[in-house]
Amino acid sequence: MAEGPTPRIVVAEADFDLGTEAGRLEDGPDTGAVVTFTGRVRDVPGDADASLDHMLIEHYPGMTERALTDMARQAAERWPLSGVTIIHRHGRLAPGDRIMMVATASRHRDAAFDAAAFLMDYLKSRAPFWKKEVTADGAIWVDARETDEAALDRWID
Amino acid sequence: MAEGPTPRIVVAEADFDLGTEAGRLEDGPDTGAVVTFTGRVRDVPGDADASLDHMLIEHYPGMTERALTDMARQAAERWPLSGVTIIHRHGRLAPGDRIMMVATASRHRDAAFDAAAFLMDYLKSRAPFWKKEVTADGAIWVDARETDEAALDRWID
Amino acid sequence: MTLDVLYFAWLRERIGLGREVIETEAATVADLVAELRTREERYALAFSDMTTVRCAVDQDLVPLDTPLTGAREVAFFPPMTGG
Amino acid sequence: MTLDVLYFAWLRERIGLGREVIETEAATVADLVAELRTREERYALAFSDMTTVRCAVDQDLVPLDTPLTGAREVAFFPPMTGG
Repeated sequence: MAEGPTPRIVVAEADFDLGTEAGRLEDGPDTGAVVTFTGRVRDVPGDADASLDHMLIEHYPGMTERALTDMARQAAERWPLSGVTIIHRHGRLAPGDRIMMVATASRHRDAAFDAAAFLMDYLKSRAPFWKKEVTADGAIWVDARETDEAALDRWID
Repeated sequence: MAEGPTPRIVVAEADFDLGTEAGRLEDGPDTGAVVTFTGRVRDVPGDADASLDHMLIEHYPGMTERALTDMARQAAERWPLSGVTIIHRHGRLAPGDRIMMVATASRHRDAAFDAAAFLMDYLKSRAPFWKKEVTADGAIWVDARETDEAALDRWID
Repeated sequence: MTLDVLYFAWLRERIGLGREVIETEAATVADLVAELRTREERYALAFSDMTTVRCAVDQDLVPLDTPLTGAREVAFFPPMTGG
Repeated sequence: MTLDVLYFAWLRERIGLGREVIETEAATVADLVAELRTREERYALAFSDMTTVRCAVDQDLVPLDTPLTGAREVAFFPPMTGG
């Protein structure tokens, strides 16, 4: 990514503003396409019978930023991007809260779409975050899905 | 789309706010993923030597709304979406202005990504919009790209 | 049969109008195009290369051999370039 | 060799701490795991099924047979579930 954009990586407890974040990426003179992905705490937990009270997200400070920066660099090497943003929250999140976002900007739509999907696939299985769902029945660590690991295969050359 | 969401279709000269639009789609109780695509007038026109002064977008009132609504319905039949938004501006746009957006909401990321890419591919070749680029050298209608037409093939079952 | 005929983008510019009412007995869209071509030079010019012309009947995108039976509105335009 | 050893998510909960300093001569991550298992029941429990344990050496995700030569920080955690 010698010629690539400087990725914007944010790991924080605080919420973020999607419009503001997408707006930053629209600034490039040759940016024709911006894709964003936002993940959100669903009101209905995956497997539990009881409804979700809140979610706890743990991460590995230091490694998290390194892993996300590395993913952004890989994306910028594979596609002609004018901007990359990855934001992931940690701590306590309520149903309906935003969890994370990725945003990619490029001249053309395919690069922006593919890079955003690539970042999501890598982030799901390679960024050190762990989710715990807390319901009235107790707390349970979310299991990794095999499909998430398998999703990485499509990006191997 | 008997059980699907009511698509939000907007065809207007006015600008739109990405954060507000994405926020509408985040409201569903079972929405875990929101994908947005925003198209923007690039400062550098496609083929012209001179820099872009402005872009004119013409459309076919009546057919436009029908075509976009039909695309949104098709997407909601193929993927389990909790929300679909398509906004496209017409009239005079300056470099840097937003042209259009699509947004999709679903329980999982793959459905949201695929549906957004599908909508973009169909919109490019099947929605009645035409772009004219105006530079100091004159005005030229943007040519359709064969790759845009070919992009539809991947969605044929 | 009375049809509203619409033109968009460079078809509109070449023909010099965006909409007209046409009285015709054309059986298909292609027949209508053939009829328009004989009218005036500007129509012949606009419809000189039909690979660059798309058509909608009553606001549905259709092939050129589509019958005009029951049609009210026919539109001609170049390949779309939205998005 | 002195290592910072970190535990996350249910590994942290089972072992009962998030970080400790360990003096070891283990040659690889797997050797370190074997050593930890013999220490106390809670370690044996945490490392009972290594298919559900992932490892990072100096903040890079690595396989379990990775040598510890020059390592300063080793972290153990379940498969990631971000996004």
